[in-house]
Amino acid sequence: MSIYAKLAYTLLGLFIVLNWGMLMSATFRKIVARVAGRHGIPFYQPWIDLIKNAGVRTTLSHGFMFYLGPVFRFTGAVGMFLFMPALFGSDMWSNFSFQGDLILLLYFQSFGMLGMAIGAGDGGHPHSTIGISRGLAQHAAIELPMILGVISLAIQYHTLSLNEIIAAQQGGFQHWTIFTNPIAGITLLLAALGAMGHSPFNLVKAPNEIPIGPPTEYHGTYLGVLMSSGAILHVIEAALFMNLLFGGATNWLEYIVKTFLIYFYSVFVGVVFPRFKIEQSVVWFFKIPLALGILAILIYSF
Amino acid sequence: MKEILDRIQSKYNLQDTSFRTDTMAFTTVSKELAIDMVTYMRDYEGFKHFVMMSCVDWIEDNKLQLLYLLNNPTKKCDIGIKVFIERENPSMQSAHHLWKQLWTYQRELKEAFGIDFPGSPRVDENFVLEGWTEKPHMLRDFDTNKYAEETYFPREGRSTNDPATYMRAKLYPNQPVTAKKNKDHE
Amino acid sequence: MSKFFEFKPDRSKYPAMGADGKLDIDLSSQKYTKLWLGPNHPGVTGNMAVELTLAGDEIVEAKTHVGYLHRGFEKLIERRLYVQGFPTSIRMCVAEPDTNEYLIARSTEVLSGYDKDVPEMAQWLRMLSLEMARLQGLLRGVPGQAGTFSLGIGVQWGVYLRDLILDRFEELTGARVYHMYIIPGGVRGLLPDGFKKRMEDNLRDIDDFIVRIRQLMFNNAIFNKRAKGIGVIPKEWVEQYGIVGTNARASGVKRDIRKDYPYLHYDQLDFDPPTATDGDIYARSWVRWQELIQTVDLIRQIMAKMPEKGDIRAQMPNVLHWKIPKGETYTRLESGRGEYGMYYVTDGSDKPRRVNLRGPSYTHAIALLEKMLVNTNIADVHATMVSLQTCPPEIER
Amino acid sequence: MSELDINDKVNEMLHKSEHNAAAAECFEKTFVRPEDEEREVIAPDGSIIKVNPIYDYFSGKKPTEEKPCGGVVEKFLNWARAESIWVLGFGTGCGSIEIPPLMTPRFDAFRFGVQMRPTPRQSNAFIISGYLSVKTLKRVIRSYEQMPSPKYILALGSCTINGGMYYDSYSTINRLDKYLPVDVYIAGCMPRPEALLAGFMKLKELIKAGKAEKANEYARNFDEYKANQKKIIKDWNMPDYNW
Repeated sequence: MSIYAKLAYTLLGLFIVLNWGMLMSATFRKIVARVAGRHGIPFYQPWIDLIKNAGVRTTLSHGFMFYLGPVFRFTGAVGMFLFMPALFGSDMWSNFSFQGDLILLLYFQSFGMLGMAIGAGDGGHPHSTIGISRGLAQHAAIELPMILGVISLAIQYHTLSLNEIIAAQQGGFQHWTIFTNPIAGITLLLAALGAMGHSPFNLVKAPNEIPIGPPTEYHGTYLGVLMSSGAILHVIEAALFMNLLFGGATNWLEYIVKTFLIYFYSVFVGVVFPRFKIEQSVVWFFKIPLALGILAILIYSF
Repeated sequence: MKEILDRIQSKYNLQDTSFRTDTMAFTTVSKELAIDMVTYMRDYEGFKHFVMMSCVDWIEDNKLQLLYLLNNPTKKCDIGIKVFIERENPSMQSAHHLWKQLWTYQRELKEAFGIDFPGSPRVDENFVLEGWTEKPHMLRDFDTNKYAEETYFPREGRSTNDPATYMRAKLYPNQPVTAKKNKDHE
Repeated sequence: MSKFFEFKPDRSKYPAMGADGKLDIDLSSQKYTKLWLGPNHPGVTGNMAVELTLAGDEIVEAKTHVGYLHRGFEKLIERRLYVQGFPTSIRMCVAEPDTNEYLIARSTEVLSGYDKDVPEMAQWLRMLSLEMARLQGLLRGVPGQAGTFSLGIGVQWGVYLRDLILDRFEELTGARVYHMYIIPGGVRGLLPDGFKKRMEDNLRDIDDFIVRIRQLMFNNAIFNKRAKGIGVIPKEWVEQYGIVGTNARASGVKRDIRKDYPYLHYDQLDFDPPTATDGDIYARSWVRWQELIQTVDLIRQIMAKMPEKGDIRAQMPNVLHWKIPKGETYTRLESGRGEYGMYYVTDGSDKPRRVNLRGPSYTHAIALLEKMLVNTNIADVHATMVSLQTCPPEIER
Repeated sequence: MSELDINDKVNEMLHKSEHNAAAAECFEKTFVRPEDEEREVIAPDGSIIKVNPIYDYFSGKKPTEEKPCGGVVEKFLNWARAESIWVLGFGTGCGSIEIPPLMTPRFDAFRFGVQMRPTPRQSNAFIISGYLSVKTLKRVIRSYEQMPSPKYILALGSCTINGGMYYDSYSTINRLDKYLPVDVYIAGCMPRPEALLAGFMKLKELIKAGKAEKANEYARNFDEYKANQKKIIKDWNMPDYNW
């Protein structure tokens, strides 16, 4: 397949993922509303919000880096999509995945957060800076068990290629990593709670402490970019854990169902738990997930 | 309640003692002895709960009346200690060392009545108003209606009626106004 | 093991105490951040502001700013007839307006000598209305504490049930929020037909809600973690700061105006105010949760004990020419937030000389809050404020 | 546009206040709090920085009219704006007690695309919930001016229409429309959540018809509004326009 065709398919996949992410965030808010006993927003609300944000007339800047915050965030989201195989075994939908793409993915996961830190810091609002310092502290805490879990999988499958990890899990659900390597699986699922950023780990945007944190100053088109990269990230984070633990997907239906379930596992936890404080959140990741992560490595090392 | 007041009657030279109920009394004490008496009531008579501090403007007598309302949580009785101070350049000894919330009341009274409490923390800061240039707003001779009409923009068409005549006209339109007129609402 | 993981912030870098006892905070040194929480901040209770000085996200100094809701009620009432001042004054605190109605009505009755004339039926209806007001306040306040930790579902359920109580208020008084039901001399109307049955239905819903909120809040590990040991009011502060109501009861001081200075017919009801000893946010929300149970019980008791029929209003003079002889009084009641009182002075004319409201938040939200916030985390500000039941309109009137 | 151009433009925007002589002149007459005074501070690295908080934090730039682009595009955008109203979560008065019922199961304004946002930068509707004291009005003006255009104001209760019950109060304003442009008035004391919903429906109608251009009206009559605001806000310790 020529590189142009591949690019076209990748962009089409990005479009699918973007829309699926928006639908998923609408569904998320719908579910929260239903738990509360409300009717909730219409399912098409995120698209309208996006158009509305594009139609905002006033645009102002706080400096050059202020522009780059949303751009970096979006790059992080798109980069994660580009280098992760969307569907396994499909030449068209394998995107630009390559040997050792797992390392790059983990890097891209931090990339958006770092970009946001620079941009939001330029916004100059104290809420942004407090939110960013919380976000980076928590991100470091999440990253540790996550990388330990990933290393455990790398030791188990003797590879750092996501494609080969998925390939090793084919042939029925009993081959999924969550069953073959449950300790690493649980570590990664606990880290997933933090990576998804829902309550109890939503302290970056904590609406009644530091109202919505880093994006406080972002409006209009900037916010639209942030919203769409958020939607992509929702799907991509879920897809990463799907590929690592649940055998990947071989068609779009499977992709949608599996990402949905993984995403909503974090949503349902979030609905019934309040928010941690930053020191509690960091300590939480340093306890059970970290211990499990080390155990997962030790088991496969010997 | 009565026996407490009898006991301290001569000590503080109390005047105009009146009982609202058996457990609530209001009494007047001179400006010099007031804080002394409040301290005494707190330390020796068990009036440990500070209920409120207030001020009334008796413009006719050219006096401001401060009130310290104390409550005894064990005997369940209240005493209101009233102090009359001059209306010009009013000033009063600060009592912020007795209860930790008392400076708030003093700060409010400074703004609302212009009473100075030397030494009270943050007494000169704004409390509820910002950039207020008129005279203290709770004094009787500050006319809020006049101020509002001059400062803000009243909407055209808003009318004010005297309630008595308006109600009479609405309820009994055909009845002529009789001789029994009210003197206050003319 | 868990002690090992606990972060102990290094407070040595925090401001030194100067010779005059004030903190030495040099904002230009760039070590501190000035942060205003409010008035435009979703986490602040109502329209008020807390000015924080932060070192990192630890608070080194807090100042409360009020006055954003100042309307000058006390001035306005001085230039209105007694009856005209009535609808004005009940807007002094929006969270439980009925308490203002009772205070004004009771003060004028006492000063004009009509307090013995208020009929039996009116007394019971006043009690019912006051307890319903407390119930609607608690339905917002109890889950509101979980809402401060971003557990918003309880708030949604609670506000829905509060709406049902407001419906009953609408039946009883014709208005949703500002009822003007308790008037000098009695109340404005009898119970409508079938009111007790519909009320009982709502109370049964609320019983169900009480159980659910217990599971949601007090059985929740993270709620316990965030609420325990935060915002502690030691017992000795209760005298020093004049703390009242549930905040005092959560610190182990049993203070309830309904028990200590019984008004209306509270001495005929069977209840015991709940207390706790810890004095932290958890204790305060626990006391408030038990008060929710108790209020539901009290409404049931009132509906069972109240007479079926009777006069609801005493014969009062013509309100347009009503003059009250010179006098002064202090009237108090137990609102959902604590002792709520009014100092009322008359001078023999047809308008009051001075009306001064004593709201519990006056001490809780300024002197106490400023003291409690120091050395806490910025994440706890909202929770502390809500747990003190701060209500700004009663501070600034 | 190259990177340098953008930098220049940004710098120009940041320092525009220095050129605005009119704003500076007006500012000199007014009261300055000690913490807002111009001063020199020593940075952690030992260098000396000049700080002028009022000009560093705000802009002295006048708002300009931002014309709707017109045609089908504008109609489409107006439809999106009407279906997605983001309300600033600023309870300015006692009417804000009816906002929680509006957002909860009984009335649930989320169905109609009404959502709350905590920061003025991201909201485009402002509910003035009842009486406005002068102290709050100052904050409301700042929040309103920070909101990106197009923006709308819903004024609740009789207090915003003619002062209502507080017509003679020294602390509350009588007519809101003298200080800020109001799109929809919702009468009542206090308006029920149903009335609020009806107000939102009216606002939607106005937006879809392209009649909710009050932000431009504010920019057009800026001097008049500013004069009215300054008449009652005595300690005007901010520049005329703060984005």
